[in-house]
Amino acid sequence: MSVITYREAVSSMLREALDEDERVFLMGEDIGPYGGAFAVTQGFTEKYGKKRIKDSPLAESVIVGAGVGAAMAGLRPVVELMTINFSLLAMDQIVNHAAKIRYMSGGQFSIPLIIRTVTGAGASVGATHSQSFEGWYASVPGLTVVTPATPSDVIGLFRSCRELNDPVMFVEHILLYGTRGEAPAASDYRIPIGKADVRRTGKDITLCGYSRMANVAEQAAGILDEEGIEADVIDLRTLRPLDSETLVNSVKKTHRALMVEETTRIGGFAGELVAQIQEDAFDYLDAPIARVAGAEVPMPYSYPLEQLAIPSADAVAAAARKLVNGS
Amino acid sequence: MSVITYREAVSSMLREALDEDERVFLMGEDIGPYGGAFAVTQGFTEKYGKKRIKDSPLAESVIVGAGVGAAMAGLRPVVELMTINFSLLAMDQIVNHAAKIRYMSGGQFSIPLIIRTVTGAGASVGATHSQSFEGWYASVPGLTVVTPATPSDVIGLFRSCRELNDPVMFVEHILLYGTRGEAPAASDYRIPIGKADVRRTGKDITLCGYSRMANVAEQAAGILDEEGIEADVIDLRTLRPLDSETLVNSVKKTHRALMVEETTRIGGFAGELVAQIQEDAFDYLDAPIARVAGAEVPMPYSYPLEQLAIPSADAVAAAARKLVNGS
Amino acid sequence: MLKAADVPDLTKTDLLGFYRQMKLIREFERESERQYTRGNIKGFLHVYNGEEAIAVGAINTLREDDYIVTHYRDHGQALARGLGSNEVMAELMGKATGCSNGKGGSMHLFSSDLNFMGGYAIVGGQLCIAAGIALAVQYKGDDQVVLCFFGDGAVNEGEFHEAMNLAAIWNLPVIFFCEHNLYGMGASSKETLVMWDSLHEMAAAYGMDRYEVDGNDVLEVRDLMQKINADVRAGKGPAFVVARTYRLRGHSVADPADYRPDDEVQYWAGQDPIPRFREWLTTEGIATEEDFDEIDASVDEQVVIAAEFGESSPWPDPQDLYDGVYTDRPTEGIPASSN
Amino acid sequence: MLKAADVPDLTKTDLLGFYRQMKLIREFERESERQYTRGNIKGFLHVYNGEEAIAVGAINTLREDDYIVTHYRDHGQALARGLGSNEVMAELMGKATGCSNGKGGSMHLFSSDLNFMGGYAIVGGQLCIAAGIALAVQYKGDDQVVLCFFGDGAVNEGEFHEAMNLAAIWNLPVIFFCEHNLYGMGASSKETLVMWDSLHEMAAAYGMDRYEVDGNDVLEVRDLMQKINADVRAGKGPAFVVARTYRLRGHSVADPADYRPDDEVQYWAGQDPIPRFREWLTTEGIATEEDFDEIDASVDEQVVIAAEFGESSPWPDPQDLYDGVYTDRPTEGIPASSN
Ligand SMILES: Cc1ncc(C[n+]2csc(CCOP(=O)(O)OP(=O)(O)O)c2C)c(N)n1
Ligand SMILES: Cc1ncc(C[n+]2csc(CCOP(=O)(O)OP(=O)(O)O)c2C)c(N)n1
Ligand SMILES: [Mg+2]
Ligand SMILES: [Mg+2]
Repeated sequence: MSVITYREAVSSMLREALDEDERVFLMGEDIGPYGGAFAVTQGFTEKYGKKRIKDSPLAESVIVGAGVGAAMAGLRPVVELMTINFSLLAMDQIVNHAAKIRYMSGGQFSIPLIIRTVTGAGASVGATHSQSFEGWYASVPGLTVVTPATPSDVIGLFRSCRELNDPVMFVEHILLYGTRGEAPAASDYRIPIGKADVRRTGKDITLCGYSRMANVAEQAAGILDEEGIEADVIDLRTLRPLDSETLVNSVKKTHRALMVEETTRIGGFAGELVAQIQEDAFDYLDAPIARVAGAEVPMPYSYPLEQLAIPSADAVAAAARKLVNGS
Repeated sequence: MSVITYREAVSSMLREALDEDERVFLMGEDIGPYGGAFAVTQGFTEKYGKKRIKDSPLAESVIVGAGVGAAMAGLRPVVELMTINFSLLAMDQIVNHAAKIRYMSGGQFSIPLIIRTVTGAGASVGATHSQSFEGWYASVPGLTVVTPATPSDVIGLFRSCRELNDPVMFVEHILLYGTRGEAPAASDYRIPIGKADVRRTGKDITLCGYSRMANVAEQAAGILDEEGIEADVIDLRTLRPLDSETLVNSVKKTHRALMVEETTRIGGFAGELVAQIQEDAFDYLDAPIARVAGAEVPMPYSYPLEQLAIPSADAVAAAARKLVNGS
Repeated sequence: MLKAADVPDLTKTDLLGFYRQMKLIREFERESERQYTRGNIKGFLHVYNGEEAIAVGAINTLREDDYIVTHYRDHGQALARGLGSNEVMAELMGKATGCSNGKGGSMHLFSSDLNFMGGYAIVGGQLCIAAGIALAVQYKGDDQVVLCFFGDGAVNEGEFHEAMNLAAIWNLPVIFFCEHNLYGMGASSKETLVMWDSLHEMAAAYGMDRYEVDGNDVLEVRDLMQKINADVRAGKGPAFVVARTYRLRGHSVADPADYRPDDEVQYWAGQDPIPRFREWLTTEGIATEEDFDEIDASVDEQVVIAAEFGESSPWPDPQDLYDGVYTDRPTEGIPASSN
Repeated sequence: MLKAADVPDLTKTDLLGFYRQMKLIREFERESERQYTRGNIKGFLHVYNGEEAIAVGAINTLREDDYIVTHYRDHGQALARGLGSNEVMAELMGKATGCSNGKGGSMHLFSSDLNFMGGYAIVGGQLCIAAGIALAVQYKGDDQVVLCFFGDGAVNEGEFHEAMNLAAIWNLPVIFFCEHNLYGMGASSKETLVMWDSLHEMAAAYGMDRYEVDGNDVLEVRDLMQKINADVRAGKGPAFVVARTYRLRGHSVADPADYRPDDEVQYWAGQDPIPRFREWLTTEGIATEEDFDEIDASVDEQVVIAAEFGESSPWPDPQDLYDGVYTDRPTEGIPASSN
């Protein structure tokens, strides 16, 4: 088994898509000669040419809108929004168009479009560049939202996303590109869309996260383990459709749950998770479901402040400890 | 006490703002000679002139962005986004700019900007024109989000919003303009921002909603009352800041809670309410907190389908009954 | 004004066909306003009265495999493209037999069979989608053109700029067709666009071919569009067309449009494309009163049938509410009752 | 190239002042790159090397009460406007003494005292804000001008179009100043804008006054801006200025910029505004080597002091995390511990 980086995983999936399917092309800002803001498409223009690697103008709305149109006309575009912060400028195309055209047309047009984008804080790039909007997209009927946290999840989920015929938000995390992990052995490895991953099992508490926070939750579980607290760690992997079944079953076993989320707490997606857990596992709960989330502020640039604002493994462990020891 | 419509309440508050404060001006699409898409600014241009009633080009981003700039330069703009559906085109200015400039500037610049917009479904205007995004805005630090459901709440909340020095999303509901209610007697009537309204009290269950759904919850309470089920009905009135205290105290009394929301369920703001209630009233809950929300689809145009997709008083009453009778 | 001799390729049948389509659109809209008043059509209703020459003149120059994208004022383009008046009327009524199964409504007409890629209700949004369809045509090495309709109001939107710029820099086969009726809802373009009186020149900013045409003259529109289609099909890149026209009615049926100066309204009433074309057909000796009477009668009949079809059509099945959100899976949270 | 005689209003002190500001910006950026390598500056760092003549030439024509809005490449404009090099460096380091209290960082410099309304990191967004500030000036009947900087990449954004259109139709006192350095990050403007070589002409679409200038010639920039300020101040409406220039470094310090052709890089290296101005000052007999040595030394000293100030400044207090979200109330969810 070979070890690869998250970045290599994304790159390899894009190459595979380009190699396997003539209908696939990439479009986005600086994905050409520049190689992508996160160096994911290095050398792509040389290999695939400008026809398939479309370095677009700096215009988010038309990047997504043109992807929607091309998808309606039979292609399978993979467009890139450099970061999810800029997706706000394309939100009309994503929410009012991509997500609704199939339904509004009475099912006549499908939109097989993959929108890759980058979420997350921690890169010291300030309030306008450190946000996490994947939860908003996960609330939109018509969209599919995936949030891979490891190289093999990138691979397994991207392949499955390519088989969908509806718009996908494929949300990568800014701090994960350099992280390493084992590449799946099977060349056709796939992860079903809407299936959470149980990263680790334990009887005392359920820690649930997605994207980078799934890794943070797993680290926290490691800390807790040394104290004799055994945690189930669940990586949702897909926010829409949501695998509440796996989450709920875990809580029915552990009777305690802690949701870990990077975005600010109020109105975050974790609220949805809490709601579903208590709807389906009410009688199993020994304590309120807790949440650890980002501080309720625009992200500050200053390093120590930013570190305070992002959930850490220690903060998660502390919250879990409190939940288990009831103090 | 005089009875006025919700529309008249909004108009009167805009007139009051224009009369009392030279720094106030209105800007938006068709607010001039056309009188506003919902006839709220009829005759305003004649009365106040073009300088203060700025009929803007059809360009949502600059409508809000110009409001932000004008606010930074000492004015107190009240801008209108014709409906919240189009606010997606202004979201960069609302979320990346209006909400963050104060914090990013180290507190040097405040943005006293009121953004009026219209939310809601039920007007048979289809998927792109029937959405409710106020929950998204309520998750953004730096914003204040109010959702008046009655004429007197429009009046009391608007006056309080004018006293704020930070950006406000003043969210009106498309189906409420024609509804009537008593105008507050006091000419300086104000409702504190972040204070929920207990519309009705009962011991058996807490029904909580905001905007039009607060009214629907109240109707449902009427239905339930005839069956001997007494409900507390809470209208949040403000989503950010959120008055969870009033909500939690109600649930501590009734031991059962049902959240009513117009937007689609998954990832809606009701999840936040559920999370906070169970965090603070866990031991008081006799049943899972339930939610009644919009159907998980883009809003269909077809009348009978749209009616099925929107929470009705009957649906709310049915869910409440189930919760109380435990079946 | 063209003479009959200027359009030798058009037979009497073709010309009367244009007249009939324009007349059909007009009467269809009259009927839809009646149906709206009767409550059979709900929500917004934006009629096309006065702009018929544009849809008919432009769309009849397209090939069957060309693409059309338009805005919410879309009944005229749909009918000119050949969507059935029954299916369009049924859609306006939200019936299961509608061209979008009642899900889209008046502002969201679609027909995949006719490459009618949709009416869109977010002003400006469809220009981006049109650019993308054109991108697909270019990518596949095909030679279709994409005809994208929008109004003068849409020119104010950022999405107009982004789509125009992308189409220009990538030389995409798309025709951006602006129905310049002087108003965006209640706002006069004179107060929202400095270039309102030479709007086509805005395309110079993108180095794009640009044209202005009398949008109330069906033959002028057709003539220009034939030339443009040929250029665009030949790979000469996108074009921007501004057709000067006027809404004979308000923005929507709810709008009395009293913000418009009387003389302006008067002037344009005199420019009504249907009487103009009818007069032309007469003076050019192409058609007689009998021809018109016959056509008008058949149009009236078709419209009556459409109304009856719509009214007698069934509502969508309640279960349809949950259908069609995704191609690959059912949507979330379908209540057990409706499974 | 202007001669000394063409700028009679400028004293030797003025001219050497320009030289000093340009030199200060250059050395400040060199130091900030060093600090970045040492890990004292994090995140993105977009330096201004090569574009100094723009900030210095343009901003020195403004009145104290005029407004400046700019993009994330904002160190040069901030220093030219008179923000302290200590406070700017401290901001780059995220220290409490920074001009935005360490909250904003390199891309978000602000100074309310100097009407420096901010550096903005969402490309194109600040044009809308600049239009709004100009709207306030007009509304109050004042005569300030608003100077808004952005890059050629920003011209692609929808917000550029919306802001230009609004400013034009409302005759707002704003100068949209495009720092046309041929690239938007890694994308050559030749491949994103058809009009890249006559970018100022895009303003014709808004009927706006428009100008192109050599952005590497501080006196040319100043000369043009004096004329434009006067017009805008006099109520003649907005203007669009395109200054041709070049980034001597990559987009950010993380960017090797190897996507740029050598000859292009070579050519522009020869256009470096600082040696150019220094040579001019020499040939025009205004300054001597001694003058330059003296200035350069004082600049170096100032930069060293700025670095020391930044490094020795304290981090913001942890409690600051929750301050400044709202004017009127504390933000939500402040952990008890930090109350
Ligand atoms: C983004 C957006 N903003 C506002 C509206 C509301 N609205 C619907 S149509 C319209 C006017 C459009 O005018 P124009 O583009 O000229 O088309 P016309 O109605 O004249 O055919 C407006 C403002 C909308 N649908 N979408
Ligand atoms: C809306 C948005 N899209 C993308 C980015 C990423 N980005 C930051 S700077 C930049 C290039 C801007 O180029 P230009 O406007 O020419 O300014 P320059 O860097 O050349 O000074 C890009 C694409 C962003 N910050 N905002
Ligand atoms: Mg119009
Ligand atoms: Mg540039």
